[in-house]
Amino acid sequence: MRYLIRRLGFFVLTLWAAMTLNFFIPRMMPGSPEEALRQRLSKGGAVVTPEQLRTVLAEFGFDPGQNLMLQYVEYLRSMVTGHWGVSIGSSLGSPVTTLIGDALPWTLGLVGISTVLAFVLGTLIGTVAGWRRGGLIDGIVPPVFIVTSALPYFWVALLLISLFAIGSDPILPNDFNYDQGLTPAFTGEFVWSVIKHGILPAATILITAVGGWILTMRNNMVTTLAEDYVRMARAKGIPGRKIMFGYAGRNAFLPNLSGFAMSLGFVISGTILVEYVFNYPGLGYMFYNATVSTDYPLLQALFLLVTLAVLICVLLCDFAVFLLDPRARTKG
Amino acid sequence: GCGGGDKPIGDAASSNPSSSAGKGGGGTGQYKKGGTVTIANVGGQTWPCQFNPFNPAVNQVALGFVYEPLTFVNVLKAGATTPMLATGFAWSPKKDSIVFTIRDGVKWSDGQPFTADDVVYTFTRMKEQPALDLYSLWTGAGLTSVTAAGNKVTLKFKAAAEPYFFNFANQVGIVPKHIWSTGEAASKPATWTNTKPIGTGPFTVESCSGNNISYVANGNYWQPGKPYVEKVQYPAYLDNNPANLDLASGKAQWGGQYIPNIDNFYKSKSPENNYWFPPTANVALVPNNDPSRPATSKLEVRQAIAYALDREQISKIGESGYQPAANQTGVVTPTFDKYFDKDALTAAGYDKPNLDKAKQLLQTAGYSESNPLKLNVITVTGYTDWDASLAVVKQQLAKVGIELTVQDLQQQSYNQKLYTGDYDLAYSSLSGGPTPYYELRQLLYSKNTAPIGKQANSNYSRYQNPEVDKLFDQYAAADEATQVKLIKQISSYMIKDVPIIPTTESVDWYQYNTKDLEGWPTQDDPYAQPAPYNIPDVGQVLTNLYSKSAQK
Amino acid sequence: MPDQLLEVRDLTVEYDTGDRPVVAVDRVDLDVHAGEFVGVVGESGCGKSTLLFAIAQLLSSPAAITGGTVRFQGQDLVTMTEKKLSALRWRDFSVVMQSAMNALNPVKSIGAQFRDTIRAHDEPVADERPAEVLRLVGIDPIHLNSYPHQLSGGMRQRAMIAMALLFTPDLIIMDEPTSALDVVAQRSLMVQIKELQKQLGFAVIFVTHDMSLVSHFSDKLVVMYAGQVVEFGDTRAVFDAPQHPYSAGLLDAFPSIRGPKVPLTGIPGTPPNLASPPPGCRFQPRCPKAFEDCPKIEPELYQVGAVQARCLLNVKEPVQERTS
Amino acid sequence: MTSTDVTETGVTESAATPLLEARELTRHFRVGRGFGRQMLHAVDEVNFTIGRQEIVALAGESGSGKSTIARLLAGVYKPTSGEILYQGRSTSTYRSRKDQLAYRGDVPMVFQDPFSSLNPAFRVSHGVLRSLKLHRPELSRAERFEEAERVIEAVGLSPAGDIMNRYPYELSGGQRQRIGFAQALAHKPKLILADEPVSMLDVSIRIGLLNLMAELRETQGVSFLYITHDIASARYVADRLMIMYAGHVVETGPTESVLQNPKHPYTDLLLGAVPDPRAPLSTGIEGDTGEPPKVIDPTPGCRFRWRCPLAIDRCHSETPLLRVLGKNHEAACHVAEPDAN
Amino acid sequence: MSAVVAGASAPVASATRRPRGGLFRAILRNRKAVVGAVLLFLFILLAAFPGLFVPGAHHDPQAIGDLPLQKPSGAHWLGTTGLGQDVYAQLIYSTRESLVIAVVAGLGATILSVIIGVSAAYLGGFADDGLSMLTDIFLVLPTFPLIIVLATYAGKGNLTVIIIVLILTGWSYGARQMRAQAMSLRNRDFLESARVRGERRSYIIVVEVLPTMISLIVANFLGAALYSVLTAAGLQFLGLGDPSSLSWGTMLYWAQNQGALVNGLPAWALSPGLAVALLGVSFALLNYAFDEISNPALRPVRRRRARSAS
Ligand SMILES: Nc1ncnc2c1ncn2[C@@H]1O[C@H](COP(=O)(O)OP(=O)(O)OP(=O)(O)O)[C@@H](O)[C@H]1O
Ligand SMILES: Nc1ncnc2c1ncn2[C@@H]1O[C@H](COP(=O)(O)OP(=O)(O)OP(=O)(O)O)[C@@H](O)[C@H]1O
Ligand SMILES: [Mg+2]
Ligand SMILES: [Mg+2]
Repeated sequence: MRYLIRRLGFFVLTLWAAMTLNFFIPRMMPGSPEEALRQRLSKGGAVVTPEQLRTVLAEFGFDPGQNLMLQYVEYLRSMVTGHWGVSIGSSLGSPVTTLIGDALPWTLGLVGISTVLAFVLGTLIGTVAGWRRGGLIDGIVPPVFIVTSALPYFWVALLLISLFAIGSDPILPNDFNYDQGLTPAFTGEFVWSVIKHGILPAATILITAVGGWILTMRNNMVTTLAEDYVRMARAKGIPGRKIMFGYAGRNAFLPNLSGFAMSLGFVISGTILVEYVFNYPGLGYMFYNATVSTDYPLLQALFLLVTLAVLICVLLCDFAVFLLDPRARTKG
Repeated sequence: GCGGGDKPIGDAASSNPSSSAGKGGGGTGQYKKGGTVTIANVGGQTWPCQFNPFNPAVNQVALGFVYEPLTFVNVLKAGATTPMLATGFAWSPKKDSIVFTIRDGVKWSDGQPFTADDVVYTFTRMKEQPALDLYSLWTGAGLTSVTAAGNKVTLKFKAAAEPYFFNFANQVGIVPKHIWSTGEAASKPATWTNTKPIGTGPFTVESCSGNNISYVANGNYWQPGKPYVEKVQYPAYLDNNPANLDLASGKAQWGGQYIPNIDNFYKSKSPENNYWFPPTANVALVPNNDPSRPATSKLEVRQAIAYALDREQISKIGESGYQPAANQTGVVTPTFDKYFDKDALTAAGYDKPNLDKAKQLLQTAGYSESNPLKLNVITVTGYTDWDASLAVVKQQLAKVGIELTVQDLQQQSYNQKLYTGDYDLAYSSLSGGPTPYYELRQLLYSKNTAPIGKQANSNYSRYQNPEVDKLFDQYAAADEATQVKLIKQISSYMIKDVPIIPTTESVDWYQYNTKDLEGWPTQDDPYAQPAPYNIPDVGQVLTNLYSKSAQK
Repeated sequence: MPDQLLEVRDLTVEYDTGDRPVVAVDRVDLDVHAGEFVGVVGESGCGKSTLLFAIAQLLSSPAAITGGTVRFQGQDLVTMTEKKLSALRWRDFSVVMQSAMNALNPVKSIGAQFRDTIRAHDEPVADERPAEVLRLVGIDPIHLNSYPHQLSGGMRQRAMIAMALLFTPDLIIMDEPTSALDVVAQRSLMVQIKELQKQLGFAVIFVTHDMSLVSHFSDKLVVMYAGQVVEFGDTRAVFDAPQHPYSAGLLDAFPSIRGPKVPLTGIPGTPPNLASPPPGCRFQPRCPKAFEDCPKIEPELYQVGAVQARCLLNVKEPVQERTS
Repeated sequence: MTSTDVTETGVTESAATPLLEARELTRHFRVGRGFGRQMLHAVDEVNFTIGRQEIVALAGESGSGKSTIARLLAGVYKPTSGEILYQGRSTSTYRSRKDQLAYRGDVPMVFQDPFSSLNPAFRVSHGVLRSLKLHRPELSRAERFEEAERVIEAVGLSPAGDIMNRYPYELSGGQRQRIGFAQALAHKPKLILADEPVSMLDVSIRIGLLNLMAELRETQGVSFLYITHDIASARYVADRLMIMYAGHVVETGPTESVLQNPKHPYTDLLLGAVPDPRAPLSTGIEGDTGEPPKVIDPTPGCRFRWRCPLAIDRCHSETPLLRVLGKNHEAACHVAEPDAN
Repeated sequence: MSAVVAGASAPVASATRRPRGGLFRAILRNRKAVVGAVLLFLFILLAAFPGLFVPGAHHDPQAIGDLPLQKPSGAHWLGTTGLGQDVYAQLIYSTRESLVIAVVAGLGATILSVIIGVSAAYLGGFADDGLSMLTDIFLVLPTFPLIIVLATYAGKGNLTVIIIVLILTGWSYGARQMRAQAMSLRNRDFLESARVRGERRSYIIVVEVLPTMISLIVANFLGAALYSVLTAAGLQFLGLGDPSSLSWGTMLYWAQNQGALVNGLPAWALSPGLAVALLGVSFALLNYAFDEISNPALRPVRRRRARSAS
């Protein structure tokens, strides 16, 4: 119970800190939505005065003249109540919830799946490598994945593009989430298109993320295998596979689980770059765009969402550890 | 047939919308219908699927396609007009009131008839909802009333308002009263999303997703037989590279893209790939004329820079020749040749670089080799061509002993500095208009400036000269010949005071593919600004395009 | 069933450390008869645990058996396949580890660990067997649902011993099962082990560094020093008349709480590094009775009366080559 | 349990003030945070003295509070209540750093684990030199080195010059433990607190260190508080023996007296459990599993009563105090009989 | 990324064991460490003397040439940029800034981790609660978005800003580890010994504690440097750095901007990324090797035939 309250306190505090940072940082810095908008308008040849722009922005719910503290309080309230307002950036006027709602499934589908996949795969490979200490896999795994875990996301993306998606008739598309001509529907053509467009970004995330998991899992595994209870399990004649997963693997996995949640922040950073390189219209791309166009409402909502996602994941992993590890259960 | 304009301003050469392709005839059913055009123009975002013509972020996909203006004004032909929803217009002698004759027989795409009431409603809403009045017609231009009488609509102004014609006749899309007077459209017109737009334009929105907007020909369109192409695809591009690739491969036929190494990357890929970059405004070194800046407020320094520049070289190396060299008069050529005073330019010696003169001027200003002039120029991060141009400028200025430091800034920081006057030199460009008046007024009119520290509207150089202001003031009510004279007079101040130092001319980035489609605007037939991001010009192009395969 | 339960010959174990291998167990011979209690004593790092793991085939890299045989019930465990070993393990011999905290899987309940063991063998086992063996060692079977960390140290050790008794094996190998316990608890556990052994008749190999601990419990005593067996014989015989100076020194290092207070000397110096053992007799640098031959000749195990000792002072008759 | 007459009866017998005296020394630890806060009574109202040039052994089972007493004396923990009198003066009156340093110089500590009591990042001389610098600031740098060599040799490590410059991992456990003694010796201490200084060492080396302690007492005149759970080694070196159980001192007296004639049933149990190859196997308390109690928020009564074969009703309600039961021999037990003589 | 690699840090007991003069030898004996160290040394050399590695004609890597977008050739080993600059020269001259970012940001973040982690462990109580909470908050805050926001609005996107931002966002992971280790050290006997000796608290922290944490601190620095290299390159790649600066990330930004890949110039598009990757790899290898050195259990083993001779 006490444990629960502590975690909840942490949750709320972190959220508040994130929201506060997110509110003040953009406002402390030069540049404003008016200028961003003004810049964009001049491309179409229109000359719009700053006053007029303020009028337009005010109509969309952004009033820069207001007292900062009032804005802050207003902001906190609307964030919590889910009134996230409308975009004042390049999607001027679109409700932030709609924008996010459109992008979210793509990010969840692409990034969510490939991140979890990377984690699961990495953990499995790491388990096997650690188990077969000194074997063929273990000989290859550490050096190879030290290298992949140090590769920049965007570089892997570029490499994949230049290998598979360059030329007049590329093997795989390197851009967008599905072919532009298609209308979203549950047709074979559409699904195939979505998959084709997802392969390269997903591969990028997999390649760069899986290494870290393999290495940590392998190392945890090696440490765990030296534990007496693994030797004991062998002494008891328990079959190898069962020891590998049930005894060594499970115990080596526990510290990884909390690591997974904590590293989600890193994963999200990779996402932004991957979505940017592949022009994948997900949350990461949207985040970049919102930043560049000073889109406060969108930026704030995205930041909140991302923080929330990480926090919820941390809580879930805490909970999982709680379930899997009886020691944690009694400690709480 | 469609009548011509009553009193076109400027060169009235073309007044019939369908004759603009220059292929003669009244245009009725001239071409068979069919074909699709795909536009490649990077928006940097997925489509929000809104078509509110008053929302400046989305009006590029609404105006010209679905919504039309009263009159089309062609920037490339010095403001030649083409009647659209108004068959004609007439100014009062003092040019403080204008009467539009509203076209008969036009139907909204939902079948309702279009009337003068719709026009009055559109302008009245802009008064009631200032957020809709993007061009400040009621507050800035001095519009006082909009009334209808039969098929005549009268706009009354406080003072002569001819310079605003471009805005209210050309840039305002007319919306249907029967839609916009109910529901959310009525209560929150500025933010209304308008996902299924009803307009008079050649196309209607068939479907829209984040990835693509698909337009189909409007069956009720008032220009008989038009549009010839049946479909327009407008995919969302988040980045230049895929858009450029699609253009090169012919997957998209109409581009508004900056393509590096275009001949190699685009043109060489197919003989049917074409481009044309018509100049419309100046790219310039903007010196800060404010006395608080010791160097750039000195005339000699500004002159020295102007003399030191070899604009042809800047154009060739910095802009790969895509953007032609500009001249010190500030009049964009060849687009506005009529207003260009070549003799004055030559007389002042600005027609070619003059390093000796520049050095001499610098000496007069008190600079020498031991005390070299050090200047800082701000530019925007990511504008590669500007960086290249400035690298050339830097080399050229170094030859006369000016040390130039280039400072790349994020867009926002750049704007902040530019608007508030926190710079020595800025590399900058502004948008033009149907005559040089529009750009020069932005650059030089004292009402467009502000004290250092306050945001200026457009006169960032802080140039203030009552005589120049007077010339601008006379322009509005003047007749055409006087207007030409006035602009030449104004450009003489450009030569004399060097408030701005134009380097190259900014252009419309425009690529077109002629494999299946014809009717494109070209250098020989510049019937509209050709890049797809120009509104409402995009409508002109779309009504002129036709598919070759459909003609068989 | 032959009387000779376990026969270890020339068992050698090396740790691969990168440069020079550490010979942690050096040509060790050991015999255990059914129902016998064999104590193995020696200082920390002399290779006791390594020996046990080598016998039970539980070594993992970098350690490996590089020579010798381990015959259990007539079969050589060293060359046996992992599969056949699995069948033997726990059913015929089981192992109790030094620290029960680490030897019990912390994330599984005691009951689950019993179940895992039962499932790994196709031995018919009654459902109440786990409860039965727990009761045997004096733990309430209610703790089948407990996790290791919920038990006290003594209880964990007992649970381990209960687990080792699951299939009533012939041999239980114990690696310092009481060293983490308090003296009182230690004694109580020792008494219990001894009682169970009497009751159930299994043989025990009991490793400890505390010589006095096994004095009352073991039938045979093996004294190890630096990877080698230095003295072997009946416990009482070794205690009464130690033949190796090291055993003698060890006995001398124990103060007593009864009897006259005598000044003790202990053994000066420190045990050798197994990666580079001293030449000749390994105890020679610390030996109070060393003479000039000691650094030159490597002694073997010599029969001295009732015991065998690895000391050149005893060179009377070399130990007979035993046939297996 | 607030009476103070124990102190009077306990101490007044020695005429001179003892070197160190603990009065009603108590230390509680908070366990758990927030709502579930409980008090663990690690040491409860303990009284004892340590004389000059005396070795006092403190024995008892794990968790009975032995180390806590050592830490209280060393000033690592502050007492929850009670006081420590050093040469008649309460340590709580030390205000200045000088006073505190002086006390720390007089009462150093030797730690249980020779593997973690030396900083692995420094040469083994580091601790000795620092001690000298802190407690004998009058020495010059060279003198400090000389002095360090001297004490290192004094604990039987030679050549000192070589040993000094090694890193801890280059020494064996016994050598490290000697360095620990050298550190304590460096500043001419009066009392060394030795917390299980030999328990981590092999039997063959142990005796050497015990002998060293005895020798230091003889030659340098230092007193020892020797903490151990090995009664046999306590008998080997100590003059006096204190037995602790669950935070209480349950029996104290001259070593031989306690061993020959234990008064407290716990002492009895403890002695019975000590393995001794030279003696026949004794019988302990039948069915005792040796589980030590945790002393969390205790109620009054004898803390041994759950395991005690002799427990009577009174043991459950009243905490027994130390009573004099023989010559200098005290025990805290309601049922223990005084000596006949 | 870095977090994951650094996560495999050694248990305290072995981490604090410092072989005398042996660290260097230990590195020499570890193949991963050797590869990592050689790579790093090479980069340091490039950063210190870029001129030595560039043919004379291209000593000014920013010089605009008249042959833009050239494919690799004898004159331009890796081709030219959209402004005709020599890609190879840019690549070499960019080493300095990338390395400086890695080292300075890595150092800064490590110092901050040490200060916060160790003081949290040492001060205990409320200070610990507060600092730990702060650490946890920074740990779960999605830092990269935060960096983007910071870097975008902090104006010029210059080096100092990027480094400060990297430090501010990069310390939390290390601080957590430092705190954990300092906590485990807190009651080690040698510290208690120092306390009993009468040392002051500050002396204990600085002189007794920090040296024993060296191995963790080094590992942390390597991890933080790796993180900084990758993050800085990512930022610059997004155009949030100073685009006129010479660094690999900026090169990538220009390559992307001018369509290097679609223009058939993979050498330009990929080589700066490869450089970033190699620098990252050198840090990662060293970091991992460091783990192996301080935790021998992780070292690779030859799998010997268990029953070879019998
Ligand atoms: N992984 C290893 N690598 C190298 N040497 C090792 C390894 N493990 C153990 N050794 C060495 O093998 C020898 C025997 O170790 P073992 O654990 O068998 O000793 P032990 O007698 O059981 O000691 P203890 O009483 O401390 O348990 C020791 O000298 C030790 O240094
Ligand atoms: N810092 C502390 N915080 C909380 N509890 C403590 C602390 N130090 C000691 N204790 C508790 O106080 C009791 C006495 O501990 P102490 O270390 O004094 O026992 P000990 O007699 O030295 O045991 P051992 O023989 O195992 O060393 C134990 O229950 C212990 O858990
Ligand atoms: Mg062992
Ligand atoms: Mg203790």
